[in-house]
Amino acid sequence: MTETMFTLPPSLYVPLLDLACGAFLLTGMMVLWRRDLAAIVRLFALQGIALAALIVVLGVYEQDVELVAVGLGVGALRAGLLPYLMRRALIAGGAGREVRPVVNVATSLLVAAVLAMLAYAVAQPLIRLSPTPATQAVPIALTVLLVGFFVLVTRRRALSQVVGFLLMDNAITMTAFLTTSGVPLVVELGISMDVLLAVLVFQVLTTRMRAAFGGTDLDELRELHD
Amino acid sequence: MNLVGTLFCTALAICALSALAGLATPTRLRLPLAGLGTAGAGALGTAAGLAALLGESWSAWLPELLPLAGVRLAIDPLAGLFLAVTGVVALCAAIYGIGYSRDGLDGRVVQAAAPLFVAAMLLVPAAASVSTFLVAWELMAITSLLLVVADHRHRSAVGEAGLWYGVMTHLGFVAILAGLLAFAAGAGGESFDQLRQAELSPALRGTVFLATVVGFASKAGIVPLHVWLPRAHPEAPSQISALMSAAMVNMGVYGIVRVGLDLLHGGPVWWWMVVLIAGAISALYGILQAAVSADLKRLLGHSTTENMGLVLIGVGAAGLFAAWGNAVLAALALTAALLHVVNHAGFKTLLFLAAGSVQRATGTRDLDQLGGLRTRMPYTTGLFAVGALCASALPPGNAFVSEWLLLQSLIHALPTSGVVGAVTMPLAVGVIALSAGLAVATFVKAFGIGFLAKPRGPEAARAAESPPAMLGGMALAACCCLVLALAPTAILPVLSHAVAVALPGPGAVTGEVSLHLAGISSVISPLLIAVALGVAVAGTLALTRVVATRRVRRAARLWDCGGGPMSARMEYTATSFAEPLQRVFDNVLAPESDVDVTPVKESAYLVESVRFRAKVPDRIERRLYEPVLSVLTFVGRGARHLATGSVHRYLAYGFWALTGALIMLAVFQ
Amino acid sequence: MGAVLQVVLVAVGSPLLVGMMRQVRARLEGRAGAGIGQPWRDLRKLVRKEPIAPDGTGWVFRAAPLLLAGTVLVVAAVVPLVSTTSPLDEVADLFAVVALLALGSVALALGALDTSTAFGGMGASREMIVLALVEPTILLSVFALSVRVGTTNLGTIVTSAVADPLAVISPASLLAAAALAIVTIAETGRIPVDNPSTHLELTMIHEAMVLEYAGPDLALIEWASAMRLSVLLGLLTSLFAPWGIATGNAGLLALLLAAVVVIAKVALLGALLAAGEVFMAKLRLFRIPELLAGSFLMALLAVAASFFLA
Amino acid sequence: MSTLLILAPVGFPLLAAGGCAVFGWNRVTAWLGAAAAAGLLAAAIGLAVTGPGAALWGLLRADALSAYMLIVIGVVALLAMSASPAYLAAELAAGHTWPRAMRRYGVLTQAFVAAMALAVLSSSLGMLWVAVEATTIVTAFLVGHRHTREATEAAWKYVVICSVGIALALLGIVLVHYAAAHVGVASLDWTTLSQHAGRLDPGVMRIAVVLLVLGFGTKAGLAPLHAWLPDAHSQAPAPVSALMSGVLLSVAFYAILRVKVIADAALGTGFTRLLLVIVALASLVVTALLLLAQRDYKRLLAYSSIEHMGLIALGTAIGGTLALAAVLLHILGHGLGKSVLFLSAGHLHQAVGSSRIHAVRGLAARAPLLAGAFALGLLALLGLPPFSLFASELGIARAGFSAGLGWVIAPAFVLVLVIAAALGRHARDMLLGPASPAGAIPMPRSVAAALIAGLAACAVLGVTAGPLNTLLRTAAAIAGALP
Repeated sequence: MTETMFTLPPSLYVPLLDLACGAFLLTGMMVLWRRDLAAIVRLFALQGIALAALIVVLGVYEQDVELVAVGLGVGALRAGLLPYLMRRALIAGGAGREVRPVVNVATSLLVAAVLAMLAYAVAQPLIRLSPTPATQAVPIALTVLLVGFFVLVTRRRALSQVVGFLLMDNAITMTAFLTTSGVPLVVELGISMDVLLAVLVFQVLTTRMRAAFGGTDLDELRELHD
Repeated sequence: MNLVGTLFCTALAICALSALAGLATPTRLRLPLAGLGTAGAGALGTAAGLAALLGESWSAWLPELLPLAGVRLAIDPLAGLFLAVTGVVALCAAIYGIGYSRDGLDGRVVQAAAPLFVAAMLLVPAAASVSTFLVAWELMAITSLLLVVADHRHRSAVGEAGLWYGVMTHLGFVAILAGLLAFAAGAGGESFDQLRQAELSPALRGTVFLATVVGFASKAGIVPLHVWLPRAHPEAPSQISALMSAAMVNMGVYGIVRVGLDLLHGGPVWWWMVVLIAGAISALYGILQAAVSADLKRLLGHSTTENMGLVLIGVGAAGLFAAWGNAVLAALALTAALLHVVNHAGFKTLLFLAAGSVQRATGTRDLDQLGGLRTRMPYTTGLFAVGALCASALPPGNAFVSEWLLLQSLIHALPTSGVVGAVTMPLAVGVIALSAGLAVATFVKAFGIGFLAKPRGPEAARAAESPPAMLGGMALAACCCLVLALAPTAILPVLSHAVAVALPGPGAVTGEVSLHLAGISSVISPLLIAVALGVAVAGTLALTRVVATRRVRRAARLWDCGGGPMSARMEYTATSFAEPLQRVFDNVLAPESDVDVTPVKESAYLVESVRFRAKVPDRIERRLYEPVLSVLTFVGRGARHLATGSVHRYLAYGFWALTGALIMLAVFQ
Repeated sequence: MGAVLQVVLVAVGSPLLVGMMRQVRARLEGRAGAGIGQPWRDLRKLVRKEPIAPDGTGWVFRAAPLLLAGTVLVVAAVVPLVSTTSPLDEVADLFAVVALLALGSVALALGALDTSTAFGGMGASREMIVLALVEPTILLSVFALSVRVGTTNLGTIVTSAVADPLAVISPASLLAAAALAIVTIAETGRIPVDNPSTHLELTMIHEAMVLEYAGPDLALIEWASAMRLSVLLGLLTSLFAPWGIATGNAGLLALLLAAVVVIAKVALLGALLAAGEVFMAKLRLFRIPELLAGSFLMALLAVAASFFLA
Repeated sequence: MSTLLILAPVGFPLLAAGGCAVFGWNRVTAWLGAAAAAGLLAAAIGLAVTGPGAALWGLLRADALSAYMLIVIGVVALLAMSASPAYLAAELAAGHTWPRAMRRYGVLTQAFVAAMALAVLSSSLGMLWVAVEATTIVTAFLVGHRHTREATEAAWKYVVICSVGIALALLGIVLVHYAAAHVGVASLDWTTLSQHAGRLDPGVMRIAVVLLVLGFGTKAGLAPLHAWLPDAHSQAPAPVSALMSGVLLSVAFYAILRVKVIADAALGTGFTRLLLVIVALASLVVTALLLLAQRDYKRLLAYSSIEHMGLIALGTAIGGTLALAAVLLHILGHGLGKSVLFLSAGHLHQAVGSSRIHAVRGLAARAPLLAGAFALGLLALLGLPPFSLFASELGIARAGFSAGLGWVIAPAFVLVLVIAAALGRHARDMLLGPASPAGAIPMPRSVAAALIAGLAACAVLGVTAGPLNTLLRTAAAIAGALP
């Protein structure tokens, strides 16, 4: 069965891999830059596509049909279903903007640069363990993870936080595929289920929040304190 | 299981049953059942302790109890002494409690916790491993805490006292825990036998000693860890006050002797200097506070600090002498200290119980409102007088004997003790003397103002004598005091067995009627003093009978300077009695007074009313504890900014922690 | 034998000592004086009076004079005045003696408090403060004296002083003597601590306590106070000038001789004290602690001297 | 038999959840939860007796450690579920809930218990992660049960912070998998991993362990991502708070226990120890600071949970059979004590209508039983005998000093002292003093029984662990095993 697969020569594999990773990183960084929530959701969808493409490229290179299929599944979830759900939430609440983030955009981008350096430094042991083109892209995943966390810390709208969380999740998935072509299938399924459920929970809570607080500005959530 | 073991285990079992009775039986049965049970347990504990003092020892290993550690018990003569003391105090207090608890203290919690408290106090000296000791110690703390707050509905000071007590006792516990566990870790095992054989570095030994001394000193009410004592002991129900003040504080002394002298086999001079100086400061500070206190039970609480200070002077001196190689004097000093523990237990039980009777009869502990109880509560008055005599260390009281022994050991240390001793010993003697003198003044005040003269307040005028159970408990304690006062030679030989556990060697005090000391030619006979005094008084009485021809006493008015009959408001009060003393020591006590003058509306020069308030605050509390408390409050208020409710802030904690950890990982690869 | 002699001597002689001291004072002040026997005459008068029970007083009030006199009698029997041996050797301990005297003061203070008058309370309060402050001095002096002997037994201390007369003029001993002298003055209520003949409430201590006593009770107190004075003066002489005291199993003649010597010494000391009082004013109550602190310092120095200069 | 026993702990609650879903919340189904918990407990005891086993093609596996954790879940769930019917009845009476929400409560609590049981039974790190994340999702709606502003806010914070933490843990798992794959073990199975742990790449494992400890630590309520805990625990219905505080935290910590076995083999004991010590002390400091001037008694209890998780982390950092046995005993003791406290706090909240400390005065005079349960629970949590937390804290301290970690134990216990003082002060304010005129607070028999049973169990455990001793030692040996 393997011989029927289309083989990807390394000369093509590495640029494709790098392209997907670059797109992944760029979309992640763009989330920090854009303020329009709708645009942020779009960027997230694009990142999902980049992630799916990456997995497919890996799968094709390793001639692993299962991996290609997983890649398509991931794409469907992260570029299709999740953005769809978010867009629905967005429509329900009326489009909004990230008006005044806790840390402003310019600083955020500079912080992101620092985070990228940190991710690069931290990822060295991971690369050293098996220096392949795929693992060399791990710092990108870690950068996006940290950026996602940063979005969570600094963005005031509920939806932005959801996107931040999903950025982290994308980054983790990417790390998984870059390092070992993914975790065992049962676990991968479970993880995807959980992410989906988490987003649904977020959506329900956003609805309730809107009902209770009249908006989704997380700064309003200050009633429980010491 | 031998005699000691049987008695001890039966005592514990009876305590458990009494607690059960206190918890489960109806109110009417509860008091006699729990009270008599506790009394029985006290009697059995005494018997076990005495048997152990006479040489029979017992040990047990119960691995099934206390998960992860097991319980190890052993009773040697030293433990036996403290068992016996606790037992007697419990016996007196429990009998008294049957009568005393009838008014509002017959609740389930009090009646169930009291026997457990006694059981815990019996367990502490019997513990023979670090874990067992700590569990017994904490059981003692928690049961006593429950009892201290028993009366919380009526006085807001009770809750405050409970809080102070709880925190300070926990502080002490942490210190003991750290010390003993470091010891056990160094010794490679936690049973006391293993600790005895341990060979530790001097630094670790010093740390262990210092940590445990801090913990034990806090239980003994030693300055500056005494702040809880004058709050908790007075606010507890009186039989509990007696148990705490006469039995529980002893455990602090027991701990220092057990750890410092027995387990660590003594140590360098500086250890014992710490103990001695702490003891000296406590003795002076305690009695000064007592001397100016107008609250009867608070006064007794401060006096406990004083007496524990005296005991620690003895223990510290014993350690010093041992460090200097003078085994005979060391044994004498320790004998004096332990005898003082016993004596203090006797008279403090009596005094607290009597003070409880007064509180029950009058509803107040304020000496400024008391007086005139001599006619209304004759037995209580007589019993309190016995206690006060003993507490003021005058012959023929019992504390005189132990202080005499203590002074002998200090005085005769001088020729052998080098420069440190030459500086320390005279000061120690001065401290003991001054505290003895102030103790006399204090108890003259307590007895003279509280019981004699005329009632100063309406409550005191309505007082009535206590029920028989209470009188019985007090009388028992008074009998113990008298025996100790007149025949200390009866218990000194067995006491030397306890001393030998900590400082091996022959007994320091011998004699059947008079006390002969090893190596010192001083000698005294308390019995003879009493007899001589009795003969002299009888002789004088006979003489006056013979000489004075007119026998019938005529009632006469008091000398009122011709100004009309005297009223209670003209009497000297406890505050006025202590005022000169307060003036003499005002540098130490720093009394505060506050005068409010309200002028008449029309003129600023005409006074309508003057309000005067005077207070002697605890200076150590003010200087040492209040700053700490206010810092903590400030920090606590400020710390609220950690939890402002902002989800961004909360996430940022994690973000910084993650990046920080990652940076660390990147730097230290 | 010696003890009985001492008790008789003290019991009979003390009022005479007081009378003698008053006479010395009177003469120095240019008065004729009432004569040495006056205190005895006063006692006789008081004894014949009717006993009084002031309102609201009770057994404490009545027992106090008895206890006061009892303690002094015991002390008189055991301190070495005439002889260093006492049948009550187990009581003849310096601490015990001091404590017994304190017990007498306590009894009187309680008796005073029992009267419920302000005078009584005031006197008791002041007496107790003096007592408390005197205690350290006494015990430290005892310390200084006993260090060289190795015991606090009075007989032994005095015997060793007799055996080694030069030790008496050592710095330790002199300092201790000075300290004890001040203490004696304080304990016996003499000027400058207290004025035995005042009835001004601002100043009095002892007299305030006994204000409600009358008749035989008062007689007992006066007698006991006089005995206290002579016992303390006697003790002072025995400790620091023990010459002539009978040691060991002395015969009757030696005892009588010793009695004559002690009477002379005490009379001399009393006369000196009385003479001193003439030239001195009573201290303010709150200056007394300063005096006692001074004596404490001397006692402490005595102990230090006994160690460092030994 | 073994398979059935392993499936039962997950199956019983799921059946109960189904029952609630189908029949709604009524007088019979209200007790289904308690029955399921009892079944779970019985199965757990069965597992403890029969020894290790596996089911579902090795996806689920039970050893002594899992069995012990199942017992903890069973016991606390039993307490919480027996108090549930009365709690919900009172909520319904007060208009805070409605039948649909009650049905949802019934379903979700049972799903919650099932997820926890699944977490401790899963044989691999991945499954464990899935189960733990599932608990977050299920409990999110339980925290938001009341639909008020506060409840929604608490739920949001809970989900966001826990999801982030758990995501970090996921990255850690990915890295472990990477390291394992590199030595030819493409599996996340515990036993396989620990067999090969010695060969895992230390550089990768270090990052992985940091992420796993931070991540699972979040869910376990350890600093620095602890802040969700006071909000969530104070807003959730009392029985859910009891479950969350009493077992959910421990179940999350169970993951750290499992990870530590592998980490110690791969990195030596020093690394994880340092990490856990820092986290533990940070948690204790946070608790001490925030309890000093605390104003809300439910948050007070929540912070106390952070404290205890800190102590548990400290014990785990020490390692060794004694410390780990103490940690396990502490988990059970804390579960019992904390559920008693949350149940009584819930009852108090229903009676008083406020969770402010100053709203409660003179409780001991007003409601002796409730105040007694509250006070004894607090004493238990302060680590006083006869309650089992004394024995476990003592064990931790003993092991710490023996391991040369006295310099950590001593400051930790000073912090515990500060915490005790703060708790004592608040307890004094609430419990002591004259009775307020508001009158007595009636207590349903089922709640009273749950409170007394919990306290009694905690006390008995402190006196003697009895048959649990062997299980504790075996489980501790598994958690402290070095290959």
